[in-house]
Amino acid sequence: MQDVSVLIGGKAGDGINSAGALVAQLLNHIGYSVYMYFDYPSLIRGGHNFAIIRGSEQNIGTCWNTLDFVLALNNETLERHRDKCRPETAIIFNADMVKSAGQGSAGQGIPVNAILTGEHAPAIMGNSAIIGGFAKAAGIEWDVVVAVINAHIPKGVDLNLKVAKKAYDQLETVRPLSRVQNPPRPLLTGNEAIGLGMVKGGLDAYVSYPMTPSSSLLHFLAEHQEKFGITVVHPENEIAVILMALGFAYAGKRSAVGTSGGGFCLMTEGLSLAGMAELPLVLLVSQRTGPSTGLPTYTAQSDLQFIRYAGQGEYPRLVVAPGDAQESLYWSEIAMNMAWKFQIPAFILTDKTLSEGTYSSSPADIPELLREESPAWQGTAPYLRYADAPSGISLLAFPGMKDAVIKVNGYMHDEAGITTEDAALTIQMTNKRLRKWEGLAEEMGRYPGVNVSGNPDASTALLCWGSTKGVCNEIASRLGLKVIQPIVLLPFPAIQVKKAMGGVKRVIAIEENATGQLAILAAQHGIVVDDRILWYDGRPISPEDLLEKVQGVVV
Amino acid sequence: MQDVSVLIGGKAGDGINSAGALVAQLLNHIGYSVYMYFDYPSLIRGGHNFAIIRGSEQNIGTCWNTLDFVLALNNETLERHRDKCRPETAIIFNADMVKSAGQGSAGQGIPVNAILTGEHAPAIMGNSAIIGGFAKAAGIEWDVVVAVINAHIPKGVDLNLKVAKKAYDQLETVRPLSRVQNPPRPLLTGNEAIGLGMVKGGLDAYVSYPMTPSSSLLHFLAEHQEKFGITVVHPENEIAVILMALGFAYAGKRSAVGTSGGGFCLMTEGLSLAGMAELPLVLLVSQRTGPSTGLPTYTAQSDLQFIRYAGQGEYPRLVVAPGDAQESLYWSEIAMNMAWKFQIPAFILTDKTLSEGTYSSSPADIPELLREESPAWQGTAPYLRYADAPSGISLLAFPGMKDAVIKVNGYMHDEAGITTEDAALTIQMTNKRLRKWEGLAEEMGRYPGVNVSGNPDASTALLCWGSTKGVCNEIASRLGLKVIQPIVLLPFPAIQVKKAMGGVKRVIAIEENATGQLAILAAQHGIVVDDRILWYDGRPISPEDLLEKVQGVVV
Amino acid sequence: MTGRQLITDAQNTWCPGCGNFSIQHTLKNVLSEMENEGKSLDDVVLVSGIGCHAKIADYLNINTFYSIHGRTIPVATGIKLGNPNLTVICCTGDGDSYAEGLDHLIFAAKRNIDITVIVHNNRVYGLTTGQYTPTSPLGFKGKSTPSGTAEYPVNPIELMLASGATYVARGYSKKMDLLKKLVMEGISHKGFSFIDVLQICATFFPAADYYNPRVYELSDHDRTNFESACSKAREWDYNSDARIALGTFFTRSLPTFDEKTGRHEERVTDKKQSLRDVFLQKT
Amino acid sequence: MTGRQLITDAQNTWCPGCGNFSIQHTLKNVLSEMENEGKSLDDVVLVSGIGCHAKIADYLNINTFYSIHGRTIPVATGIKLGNPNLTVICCTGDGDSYAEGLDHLIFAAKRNIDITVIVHNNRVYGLTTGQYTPTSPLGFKGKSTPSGTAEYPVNPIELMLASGATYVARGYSKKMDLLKKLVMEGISHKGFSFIDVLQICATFFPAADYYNPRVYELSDHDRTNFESACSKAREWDYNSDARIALGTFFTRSLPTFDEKTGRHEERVTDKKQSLRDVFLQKT
Ligand SMILES: Cc1ncc(C[n+]2csc(CCOP(=O)(O)OP(=O)(O)O)c2C)c(N)n1
Ligand SMILES: Cc1ncc(C[n+]2csc(CCOP(=O)(O)OP(=O)(O)O)c2C)c(N)n1
Ligand code: SF4
Ligand code: SF4
Ligand SMILES: [Mg+2]
Ligand SMILES: [Mg+2]
Repeated sequence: MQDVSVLIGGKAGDGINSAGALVAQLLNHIGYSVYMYFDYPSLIRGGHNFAIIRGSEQNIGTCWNTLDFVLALNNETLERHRDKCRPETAIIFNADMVKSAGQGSAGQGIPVNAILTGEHAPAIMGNSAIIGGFAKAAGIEWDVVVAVINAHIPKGVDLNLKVAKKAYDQLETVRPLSRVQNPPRPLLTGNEAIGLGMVKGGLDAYVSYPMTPSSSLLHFLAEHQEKFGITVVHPENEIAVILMALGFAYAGKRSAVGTSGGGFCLMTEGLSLAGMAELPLVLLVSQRTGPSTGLPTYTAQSDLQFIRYAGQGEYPRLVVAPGDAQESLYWSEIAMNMAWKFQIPAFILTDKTLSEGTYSSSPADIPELLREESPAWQGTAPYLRYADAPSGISLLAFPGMKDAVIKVNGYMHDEAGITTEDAALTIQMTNKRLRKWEGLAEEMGRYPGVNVSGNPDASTALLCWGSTKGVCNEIASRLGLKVIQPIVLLPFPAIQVKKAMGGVKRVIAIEENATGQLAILAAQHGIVVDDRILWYDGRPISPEDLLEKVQGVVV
Repeated sequence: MQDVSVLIGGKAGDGINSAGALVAQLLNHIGYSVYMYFDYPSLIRGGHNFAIIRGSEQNIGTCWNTLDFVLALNNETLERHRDKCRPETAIIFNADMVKSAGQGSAGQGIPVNAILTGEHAPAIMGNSAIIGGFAKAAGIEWDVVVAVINAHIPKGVDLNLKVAKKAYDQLETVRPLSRVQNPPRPLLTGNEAIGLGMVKGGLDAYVSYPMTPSSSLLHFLAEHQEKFGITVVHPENEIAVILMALGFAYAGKRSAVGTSGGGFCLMTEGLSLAGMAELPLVLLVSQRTGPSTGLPTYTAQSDLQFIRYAGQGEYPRLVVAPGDAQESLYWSEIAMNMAWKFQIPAFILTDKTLSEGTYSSSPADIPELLREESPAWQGTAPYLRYADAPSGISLLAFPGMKDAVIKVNGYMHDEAGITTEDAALTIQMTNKRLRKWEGLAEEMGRYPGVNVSGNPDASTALLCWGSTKGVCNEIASRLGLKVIQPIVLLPFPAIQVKKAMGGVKRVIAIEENATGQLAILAAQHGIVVDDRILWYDGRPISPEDLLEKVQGVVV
Repeated sequence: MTGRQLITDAQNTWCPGCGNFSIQHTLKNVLSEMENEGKSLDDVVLVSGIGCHAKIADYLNINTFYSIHGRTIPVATGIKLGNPNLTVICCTGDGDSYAEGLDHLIFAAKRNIDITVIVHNNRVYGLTTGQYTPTSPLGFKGKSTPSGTAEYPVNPIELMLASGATYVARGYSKKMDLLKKLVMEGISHKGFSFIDVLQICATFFPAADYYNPRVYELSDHDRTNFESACSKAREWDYNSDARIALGTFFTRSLPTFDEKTGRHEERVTDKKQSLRDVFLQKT
Repeated sequence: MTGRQLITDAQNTWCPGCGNFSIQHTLKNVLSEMENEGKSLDDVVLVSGIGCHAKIADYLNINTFYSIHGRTIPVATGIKLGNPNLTVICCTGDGDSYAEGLDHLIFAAKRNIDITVIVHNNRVYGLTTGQYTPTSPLGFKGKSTPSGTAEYPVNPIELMLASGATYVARGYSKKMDLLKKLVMEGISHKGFSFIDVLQICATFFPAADYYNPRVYELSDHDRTNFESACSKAREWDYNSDARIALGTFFTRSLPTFDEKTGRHEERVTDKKQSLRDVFLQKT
């Protein structure tokens, strides 16, 4: 099976992320399924950034620590990643910055400055030389380079191509990649996929304050706001964010917010208001290493329990944790629809690995605009915003509708939305809100809320969530294990998970946190986790490490 | 056994709470153990306020719905509480507002206006007439009235006494109370007890933004700040509250904050900072009915899970939930000491019932000032704020100390407190912080973290927490059941609870929330709860209701 | 709906003599006048915070969003951006908008979002029983400051002028005709309107005897002149003894945030095609 | 400690050409000068928020509290109240203190707490890669506003004057002598000192070519005159083209919050007895 790993490294400011994305597109255009991981510290210039781009015949979501190609923009790249190189690793380097690829390495230098000077090209085009050189070293046809640069470097296509061609012509093909018979597919980061999914689900307004690793969704939606016909607002802070979003929802617009742990803290009071006032809202919470500011550009899965219970009082909520870009797109749309159908907050819970990782998706991912409606008021006055119903769901109306007096209220309130302190009404309205859990659980039962993969007959299962899907799948298939990945985390799909547990004797939870948060949640539903592999250095656990850990447990 | 219940009711603004406190003091001064519940809606004038004061030979913390005395400042009081009256209930009323006590009731009216006019006393002294009348009706000696008014109405003692005496002389003794042979004891609200406990534990600064039902602690500490030698600050909002408190802690001052659910939401980001920066802090969170603004002046126990996991990332914390004023005093001191010993946030979790309820305490409650210290730095430079240690606890130093460079940091950091993004250091420092759980659990094992009462041989136990202690104890002793009340909720004292479960076959959790939050927590530690009695109308569950519910479950 | 019953059946629980009655009465009159002039009250939304003032959301029979303490303004901003055809009015408290959520007030002014903010400025936290607020005078003795505050008050008029508010006025709950005029003006003003209303709190800050002899209505004042608005604003600093100007300090016409932001919705013809385009661009 | 090594070993990660280097250098010089004048640096605390600016907490070898985004000022306030003998300096960003935590800045000014706030005002969110901040000019194109902002900037100098700050100044990272003078003045000023520093962000807002020809140092300006401070403050509104005054706009002497609040500690002789008294009063 075809499988290739390319690392590109340099300093922050060298454009490693975009150069990596071009490498990913080259692999995409020769038919590979692609996954890219981007690693960077929290600084703007300098330091060390790198991306690992992996291409494979099958869908992937992780990178092994064995490299086929290293594209080194500086010496540090070679030094830092030498442990991932084998003798046959092809090293391509910027000859202005790196003297040699090191002893016994198959290295080829590109005289970037000379090329740029020759073409009168600006420094910013240096990476095109690297890309061109890589394409040649990997035996990728020049046509493919042309197609990729055309599609993905909007400015100065011709000059970029000239620069790339110079490097292409100077290098030799050392590790030719075979083409795979797939058409190129859209490559999406997790956050882009979430944005598309939200728009599919009817998004009207996105409100967000920048916070890594959620910011790229703000940037993506801001960039396309005119095309998508949405309003994007970046207000003074996260408190304003959630309350503006609730204002949009009240006005009849579908709104979503995005943040990470620290910003989410500031939203919890507004969240509880949404719970009491039964205002729909979608929240992207993209996890990073905590507590507090922690490692702002590194990953974690340590906010699940916080999100489960965030905000004072008790009220229903939906939490979905997709495992890759395709799932992000699919479940973000569902989150939008369920929030509005049940008039509840719905979370899309991701992490840095997923939000900023790049994945191959499938054109089939955008079939239709699917907007599910909450039942609407039919205009028969008096309108009762909180009319009780067996489902707990009241009819919706929005300001501007004739004769509707729409009163939403964060106090305990009666059916009309007027404040009450009455004991019996308190019970009635609390029950009304909490009854939505049931309908929601039933509704979610209709969706594939639990992924089951790997060996169906295995007696050992890896239990995982979110972005570790990719690495777990790969290790499971190597060891003949089953993988159970609940995507819906709340309401917890206990029945589906238990069904998936059929034949399983041993459950190993894999989580990127220090306390085993999914294991705790599963245990509460009677699913016993036998072992926990917990990883919390901010980096996604690598297949090698997971393999070793699983073998340590299983043997 | 002596047991008496007195209800006093009127409008907001009538001073029902302070009049109730005087009734409580009268009972206290004739030797009774006292409990007072105060019920009021969220408004300033008008509406209906009432207090129920119960006196008993034994320590109590709940009120039965059967009244011996009703002190009615208006008609509404009689109407609203008629169901709690028996034919023998003695009714004393303000004859200016109430025409008669109702058919067949033993009522005596007090001509309040006439008395005030006669004595040239201001309207504000009207309640002294009611108090005087009650004392007479209850056969309480005049001396006692004099002692209580002297001690508790600081202004205009003589005139108040004259007014009271007039009523005293006009009324007849209808239900004489026997004296109990106890000296009078200090009566404390839960919040006052917490304040005293904090000061015992070394409090230097209290920072708080008003929010019912925590505000009365702010008021109490502000009132006595000069006496206690503490600084009390009421800043612009709750975000400022927690960050100022962390500033105090950094400067070497013991600080605490107080709030309720909505305000606590705004503190969660600062809480996570405390977790990462290992800054000690004590937080009073007094629960009220949620979600959102909910019922601001009514009770609930619905924020336990939120507090357990609040703030992004994972870090240790202490949560104690005292059950009455004595426990509040005792555990608040411990919370202060543990926060500083382990350099962690420590929660005192109460609810409206406890915070604003009044209880008899014991003079033995204030034996000593007990300040436990975290190990202090000895001045050997270089100082490392986060020096690793088996216990996870680093030596403390404060700015101003010679040659200490004290760097606290909400980023992931090295031992010196300087930001790091290193993977291995991330694991090391995360482990350092999380290891404190162990020492904390061990340390808490030395305290009586679980109350066990009732019938030690019972096979059925009531599992409860916080302010329902009182009602559970009473019902258990009536039905011959055991009561298990964990006071320490985090780290959960599973061993102590399991020990208490010896011989118990059936566990009934009693909680004032809709989802059974303690039951969930207990179940996570292998303690199976068989039945849950959940009460969530904002009122403390009454003994009658609990009796009925427990009988419904047990039979 | 015409001739709508403007007051709900909810029981009113303000103290006797509370200035909130006057504000409610004023709003009721303004609303019926708007209705008489052909405006549909279906298009009006009132947003409130938490506090005594906020109970007005229960009492007025119009669309309301009874939000949380300090957050009136971002909610109102979201509503206005969500549907710019709505008339959005905020009833907020001094604790609400000068303490807990002051930043939102300043940003609303800076953005010139077309909403009208009425601050029920009783200079005290009413509902939580009388603590000082940012406009309480220096030395105010409330339950959290029993020996008096150590802080000067802020001057919200000055702050709003410095923040770029395009309509800035001060009313008084005992001058109802003027108050009505200001609220009408604020609502018709296209852009951010700010009205600080000196509202009597009968229970915790019964300041009528202080205000009555000092208040006067601005006249001969050029409300388009920023400098003189500033000096009028500074005449009384909410602390020291001085004449207290009522009326409109400043007004100015500028494009509004809601005009400039959003409304992309109306420009998109085929959302499905847009989605497909952006998606396929990633190939 | 005398002659302390003022820079830590932490690797500096600011971009080449970043104005933060100048601010750090300035602080370093100020600190050694203070030390030379006999002040113990053990009594100095620096508090920072989160952002590029905030990294200064790692770089300076003094007591630091590296806090969270927007919350520099309440932390500093707590430290100063906790130990009024400390000299407390805040290094904060424009995103930090003019957006996320603007309210704290205004309250610190209002209270006149004796801390010195240095705003690294690069008019952009540096660390999160270049979104607009409250001082970015109208129409600024950042990643969250690709077609330009729809908001006028705030003028922090004006806002601070309106909030009661008792020392208000503006520096520029390319005028280091002046900057040093302002920081020294700010620290010696008893009360709340505010210094807005126009800091060059080499990557996202390289405005030196704009600033250089426009900046001038205030002279002939009566810094005790509030009115003229206001008009100087308004000369440049962080948006339209104008001369940009640097230096001290305003200063005034008023009792500080830390003087007036707290220190009860020192007055209590027998805490145990106090406790017993209050407890027994409840009998
Ligand atoms: C986050 C939060 N903090 C505190 C409170 C408690 N609280 C309710 S109303 C109020 C003060 C209201 O003061 P103001 O806005 O001036 O309104 P007023 O009652 O004076 O009209 C406070 C502090 C709350 N509801 N939410
Ligand atoms: C609550 C919260 N929201 C958002 C962020 C993300 N964040 C980190 S730094 C920053 C902006 C910093 O801007 P500024 O204060 O101007 O500092 P600069 O980087 O420009 O020096 C943001 C939004 C955060 N850390 N915390
Ligand atoms: S407390 Fe004051 S503001 Fe509140 S209702 Fe009473 S008078 Fe009005
Ligand atoms: S991004 Fe700007 S502010 Fe941040 S380090 Fe670089 S130049 Fe300095
Ligand atoms: Mg008020
Ligand atoms: Mg900045």
